[in-house]
Amino acid sequence: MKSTRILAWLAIAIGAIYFIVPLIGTFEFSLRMRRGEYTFDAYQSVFSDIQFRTTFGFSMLMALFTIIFGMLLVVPTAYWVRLRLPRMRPVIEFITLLPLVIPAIVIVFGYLRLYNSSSFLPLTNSTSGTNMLLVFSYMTLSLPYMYRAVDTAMRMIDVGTLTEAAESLGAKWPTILFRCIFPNVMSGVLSGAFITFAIVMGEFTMASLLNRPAFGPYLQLVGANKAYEPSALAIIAFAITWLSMGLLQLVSRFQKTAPVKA
Amino acid sequence: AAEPSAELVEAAKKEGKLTTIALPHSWCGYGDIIAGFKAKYPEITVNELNPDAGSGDEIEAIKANKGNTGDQAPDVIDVGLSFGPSSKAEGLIQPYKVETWDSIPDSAKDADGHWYGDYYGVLSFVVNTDIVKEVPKDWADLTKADYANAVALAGDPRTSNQAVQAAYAAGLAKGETDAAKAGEAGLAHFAEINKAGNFVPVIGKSASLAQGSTPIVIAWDYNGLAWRDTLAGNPPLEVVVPETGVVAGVYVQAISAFAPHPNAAKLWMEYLYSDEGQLGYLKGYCHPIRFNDLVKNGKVPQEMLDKLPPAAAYEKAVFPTLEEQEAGKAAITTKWDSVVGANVQ
Amino acid sequence: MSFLSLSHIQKSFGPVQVVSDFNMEIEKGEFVSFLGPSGCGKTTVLRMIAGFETPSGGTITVAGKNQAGLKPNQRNIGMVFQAYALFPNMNVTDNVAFGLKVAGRPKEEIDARVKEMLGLIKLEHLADRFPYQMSGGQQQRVALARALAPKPQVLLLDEPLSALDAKIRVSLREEIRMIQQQLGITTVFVTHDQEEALSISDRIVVMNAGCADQIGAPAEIYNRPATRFVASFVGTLNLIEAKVVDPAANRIAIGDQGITLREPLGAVKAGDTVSLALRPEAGSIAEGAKGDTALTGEVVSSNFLGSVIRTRMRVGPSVISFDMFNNPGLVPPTAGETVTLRFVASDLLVIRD
Amino acid sequence: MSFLSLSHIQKSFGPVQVVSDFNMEIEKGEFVSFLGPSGCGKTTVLRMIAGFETPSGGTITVAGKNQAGLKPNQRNIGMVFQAYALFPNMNVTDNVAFGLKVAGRPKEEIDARVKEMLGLIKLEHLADRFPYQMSGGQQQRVALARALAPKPQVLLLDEPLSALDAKIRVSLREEIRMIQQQLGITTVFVTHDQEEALSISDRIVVMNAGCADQIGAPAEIYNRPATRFVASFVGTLNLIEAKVVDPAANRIAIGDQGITLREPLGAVKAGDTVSLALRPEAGSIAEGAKGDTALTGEVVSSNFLGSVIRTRMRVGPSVISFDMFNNPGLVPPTAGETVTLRFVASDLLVIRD
Amino acid sequence: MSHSALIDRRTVIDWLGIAPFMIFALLFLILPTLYLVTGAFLTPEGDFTFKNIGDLFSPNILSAYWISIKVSLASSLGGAIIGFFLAWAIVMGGLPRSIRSGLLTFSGVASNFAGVPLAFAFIATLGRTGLVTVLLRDMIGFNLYSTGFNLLSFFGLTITYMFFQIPLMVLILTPALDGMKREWREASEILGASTWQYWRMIALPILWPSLLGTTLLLFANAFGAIATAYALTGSSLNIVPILLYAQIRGDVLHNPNLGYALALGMIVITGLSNVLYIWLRSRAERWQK
Ligand SMILES: Nc1ncnc2c1ncn2[C@@H]1O[C@H](COP(=O)(O)OP(=O)(O)OP(=O)(O)O)[C@@H](O)[C@H]1O
Ligand SMILES: Nc1ncnc2c1ncn2[C@@H]1O[C@H](COP(=O)(O)OP(=O)(O)OP(=O)(O)O)[C@@H](O)[C@H]1O
Ligand SMILES: NCCCCNCCCN
Ligand SMILES: [Mg+2]
Ligand SMILES: [Mg+2]
Repeated sequence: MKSTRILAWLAIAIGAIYFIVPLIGTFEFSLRMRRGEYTFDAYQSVFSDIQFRTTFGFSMLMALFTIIFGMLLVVPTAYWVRLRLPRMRPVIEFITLLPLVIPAIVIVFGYLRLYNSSSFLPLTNSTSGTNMLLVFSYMTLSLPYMYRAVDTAMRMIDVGTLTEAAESLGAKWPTILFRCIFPNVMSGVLSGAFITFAIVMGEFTMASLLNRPAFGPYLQLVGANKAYEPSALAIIAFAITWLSMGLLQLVSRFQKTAPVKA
Repeated sequence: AAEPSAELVEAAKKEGKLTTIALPHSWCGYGDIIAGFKAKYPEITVNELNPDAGSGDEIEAIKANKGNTGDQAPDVIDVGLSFGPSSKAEGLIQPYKVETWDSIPDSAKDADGHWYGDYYGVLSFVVNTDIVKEVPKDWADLTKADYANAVALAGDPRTSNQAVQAAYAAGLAKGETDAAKAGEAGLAHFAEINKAGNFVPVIGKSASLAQGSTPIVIAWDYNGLAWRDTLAGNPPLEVVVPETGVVAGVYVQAISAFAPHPNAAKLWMEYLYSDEGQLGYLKGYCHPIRFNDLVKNGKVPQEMLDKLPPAAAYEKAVFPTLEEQEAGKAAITTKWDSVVGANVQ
Repeated sequence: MSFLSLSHIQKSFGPVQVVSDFNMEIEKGEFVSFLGPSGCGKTTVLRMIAGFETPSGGTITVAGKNQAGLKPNQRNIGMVFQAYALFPNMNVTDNVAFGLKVAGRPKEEIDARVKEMLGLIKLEHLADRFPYQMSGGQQQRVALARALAPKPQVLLLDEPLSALDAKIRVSLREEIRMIQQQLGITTVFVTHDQEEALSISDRIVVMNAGCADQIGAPAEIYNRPATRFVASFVGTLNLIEAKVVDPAANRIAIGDQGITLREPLGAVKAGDTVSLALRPEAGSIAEGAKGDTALTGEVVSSNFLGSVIRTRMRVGPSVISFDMFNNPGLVPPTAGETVTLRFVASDLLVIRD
Repeated sequence: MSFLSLSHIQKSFGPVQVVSDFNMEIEKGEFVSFLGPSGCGKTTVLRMIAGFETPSGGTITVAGKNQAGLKPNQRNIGMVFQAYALFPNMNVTDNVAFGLKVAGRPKEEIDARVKEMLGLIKLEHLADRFPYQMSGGQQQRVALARALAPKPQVLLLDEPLSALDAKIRVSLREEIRMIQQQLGITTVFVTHDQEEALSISDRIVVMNAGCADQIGAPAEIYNRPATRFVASFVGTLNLIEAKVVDPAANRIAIGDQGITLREPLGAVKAGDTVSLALRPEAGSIAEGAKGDTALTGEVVSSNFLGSVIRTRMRVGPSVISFDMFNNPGLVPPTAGETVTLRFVASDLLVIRD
Repeated sequence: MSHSALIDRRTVIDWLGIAPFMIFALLFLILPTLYLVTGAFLTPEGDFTFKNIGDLFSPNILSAYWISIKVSLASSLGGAIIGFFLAWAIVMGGLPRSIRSGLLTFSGVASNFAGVPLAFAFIATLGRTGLVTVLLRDMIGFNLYSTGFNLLSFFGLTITYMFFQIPLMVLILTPALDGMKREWREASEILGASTWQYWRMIALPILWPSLLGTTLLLFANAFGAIATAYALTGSSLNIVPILLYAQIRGDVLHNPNLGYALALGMIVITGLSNVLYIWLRSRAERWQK
């Protein structure tokens, strides 16, 4: 028992070193903007850049939409597949793997051809349409993680019996889905949301080719043209993302439910 | 110089928007040029697509946006020389001749006006003098033991024009005159740099210069100078044009065949090729294509010239023809992996 | 016409017929148990009543209304599951209120009803607990309250107690029965525990391989089993091999002990083998007893079961168990001893099938 | 010295003392049950014997060997878990063979032993099944075979039957007992089902809050419970309130019915209240019975439990249950009727503690 | 209502349930990608050809696939193994609860920390002038690079990829480990099994399907990763995504149709590995419902 715990601490320690040292390396460099001394100049420069705030805000908003719509798509699907169409699982799993290997640029070129201003669904005609397309693209990119996270959480509850219990009490499917299933796969929804959030905050190709003012392209631009700010930005983005996730988790904990395992 | 016609200005204003692509603000003074255009035509908004795109991206953006009049479709492009003729062949660009057409050297324009050069620069060594005390003067110096782990290109020779030209230049420095042979010789030279342990296969830019992982970056002189200004002495950079093998790279401007705002695009061209636009390039350390014409007419202020590397450096500059570029490129891209062998396992 | 009526119900899963021609009439307020071995189709019938499965044939009516085509959420039927199936994300109050909320009842009504229900199951003090914070027995009581809250016409319980400890099982079944009588709600209770079924039902349906073998009051089922299956499934039963000696005189022999039965033997001939049934509690030791209501044999073992001592005795080819109430002064027969068992003539049944 | 000995065993989890000064000597081949309510420490003691928990104090020896410091896999003990804990990735054969395989026995020996074990539990025909393909009872038999295969010195069973159906529970417990006797293996069996403990044990340890309240043979525990806790936990027990009338004469009154007890009342004075205990099976209806071995009262309810009919009767302030064997001719007393219960004087015990 | 009509209606409803997902996938994943599939069989002029597919079998491209597969395998196996240990530590290691939730949220962030910032972080740490390299050199006189270590290499790319592979593994595997029952371990122990035997004979076989599935996800994740590879190794490592982008986006090579053929090759390889996974899983899950 004792030796298990020592081994576990060891694993965590090694993991921590592996994960933290590169971040320290980045941080150290970000402090070197002024010659010969450590300063937070790079951070000041980042924070005073209006573009940083607007793009970060824009991407946060997009992430929020992506998480909401993604969950609305994925949770009912995973639920239905478990309940009624278990034989479709391998097919769905394969589909959700595709976004990992199909280059984002290929997908976005496809969008431009399919949904341009002269197509049957002219999404790029308006800003809001383009934003929608962007959200759809993010949903696509996050499918592999989202689906697995939710499906795993669903394995933990008896979906079939809960459904029947709710049905026998007179509930219709929206109630069943949103009041009885969703809250009980929160752990999966949450970890799917974490990953989605991180994906959206960093994504470059989609936003850039759809010409939306997102954080990914901004990061890229700063990375290509500045020396110290990119490191500061990386640290800031990392910290904010982690913080947001922490908040998300805290919020979900205040929600009075069984403890979520995440 | 001549002003654009009133009808064109009127038509462009009616379109109200111009979509550009791949124009980093720190590249060739584009930041100020765009600002100047906006100031002059406040009725036209400038929509800037991916400033960090490469020439290939620009071409693909045109193709992908056929039929799209949304904000994603570029009106004008600024691409490496070789992309001019190829896009014309593919029907991706449309002809237009600016008012100053005649003052553009014939060697740098398509006779029909589909594309024409806008600016050029020469390849240079951008050096972090904190780390490198003895600044290299020529291509041959790069194999010296002093420059262990120091030399980087500003791109992957398989994807970046800037990097291919670097190899080609190194070949010219060896005294080769035949383009294909120059390519091979350049490749051989980079193989030597690599064997000496000097080559760092990271893409060099201002951050890696500052951080020290690429103390010497081979890049267009105007980029080097812009980086020097941004870093402002932390660390200090020096931009050196090599003594031999000075290769000039010409970029060309063109209007998309599917431009949603063709008149705004034409107006943009007029602005770029006006004296004001051309001097904007020069402020960004680029040689505008009408440089000789401007100098001849005394339009270039002396303090602008003083900020450039010595004029002597440019006198030696070689402008590879398209055919020469093709020949050099073929040799370099196909054999880069095997000869330079940076595929460390 | 009865309140809940199942007529000619059939159900097949693919080629397999799981329920075949099931008929049953249940009166309003009645408590009916389905009793039968695992896999006999109890759950399937229940799920057809609830609307989770569609019958392959036959009609289900509730209060005269044909249920065909009605979805589970349109049937106004309460259900309690074996594994509780409480909503893990809701506390006790919210679980109980769920059915009322989805029906859009006003808040005051919901509050009052939930309070009433929690009073009924005596868990007012746990109103804010979440399922994972309660014992199995408490969870099952909440599940009961949840099912009852919307005042369903019919209450269905599918082995609600089988996940619980023996001790809690007994007290909860009594509680369920009490609440059911208090509310007068028509109830179908599925179990495979015969003592459970016997102790709380108005009537019992003994199921076997998709059919109702017998329907009747507990004592009827226990004392006059209609088939050999019912006899052996409900309670412990001694099956005794006997040889027919004289069919006309109802005379048989168990080993070498001749007995004249009360019941007619029916169409058998001398030399045939017949099976007789005798409950372990039907006999008692009586030295010297003789004749048609006594059997003598050698004790095989004597087993202490708490309130009862069960003795096994060999008579001819069969081993017969019989029970005696334990008392401290009692010396149970020991193995090898010869004892005589006396019983009432009518307790010895002839099993026909 | 005994085979398995627990002396002065203690166990605390943090500040909470869960087992305090537990002592027990178990002979070779004996079958001992730990019986007690949930949370009393049964599992904890068992896990200390197995080596999963380290005692906070005291000594455990097996065959004279102190077990301190031995890991579970060095103890040669077999264990059967409540939730079977079969390895889901192995079929029956592989599960049973596991202990032999990790011990590196030769293949032929393993094959032979597995075959023998499957014969013992009568599941030869399911040798290739995976756990999910078997019923609970079958799984538990495999778990038993798995535990027995490596011929452990001691067999530990932690509520092995509580997840099973009533019917299977009874047959499986008899099977376990038979196999245990056949192999002569020293066995500790944890349960909270008193009938289970009474029916299969050589001796029973009744545990209460971390201590052994009483250790003894089943009949001894049932008939002469050492404490009020043992009396009420083992079997059903009527607790009757009585008033002391004349302590010197052992005279008490239940309601208005005076009785002279056999047992001395001890240090009480007239007017005190005392508790008397009477088992439901100890009495029988006898109209007209009177005196010190009879009680008269009004019937509250009569409940059919199968072999037994349990009647509840009000006598003074208490309600007394008593059992009668069911038989078809019997007309159980109905509520409101007045009946008289006769019992043996020695069955009425005075509860002291 | 006839018997078969009932069945049919139910089947229709069953399929309707996943219709939104299928339509979404069709519109925003499959259809856009079809252009890629057809593009792989077209010349730049738009004529049908097998040349692009044929070109995939040139030594240069084959070696790119091979290196890609190797890097992906190495980083997915490395990520899987280390991620497994970390997940094990937080689930079964008896560590405080806060470590668990801390690592899990960190993993959420780190599993998508990629591209330029990640590459830069490693260069700033283990590059020739990186923090650790310099510290090792100055403090204990150890020259990391004289050992043959090179960050801009197969090995370097692998450890950099692991920065997002490990957290991904942790995130996905933790629930699977949560499902392991304590009794299985105790049953094996009391039957005489060592810890090693428990893991080899019971725990790993039970976890096998989850491990396999997650490793496949990691493989695909690495196989498609471009930004990090490009930012880290620039021109030095000839892997498929870089080559693909060079063909589609590059200033120099620029043959989008060959690029599409390269992407098609990646999809085929992923598809094959998925088939392999499904087959392995069905073997590993014989003991499941
Ligand atoms: N969806 C289904 N598909 C195929 N067969 C089924 C299905 N549901 C039940 N069965 C089969 O129908 C038979 C009856 O099942 P049912 O669940 O009604 O039995 P039960 O009497 O409730 O048993 P238990 O006491 O074990 O719960 C079983 O043989 C079962 O395997
Ligand atoms: N690891 C532990 N840490 C803290 N307390 C524990 C631990 N294990 C058991 N306990 C406590 O010790 C007491 C005895 O537990 P134990 O499991 O031995 O009871 P039991 O008699 O087996 O009960 P049951 O019949 O419910 O299985 C309980 O109050 C329990 O909460
Ligand atoms: N507009 C022509 C220059 C294109 C600039 N591309 C910069 C690419 C840097 N990776
Ligand atoms: Mg059932
Ligand atoms: Mg226990």
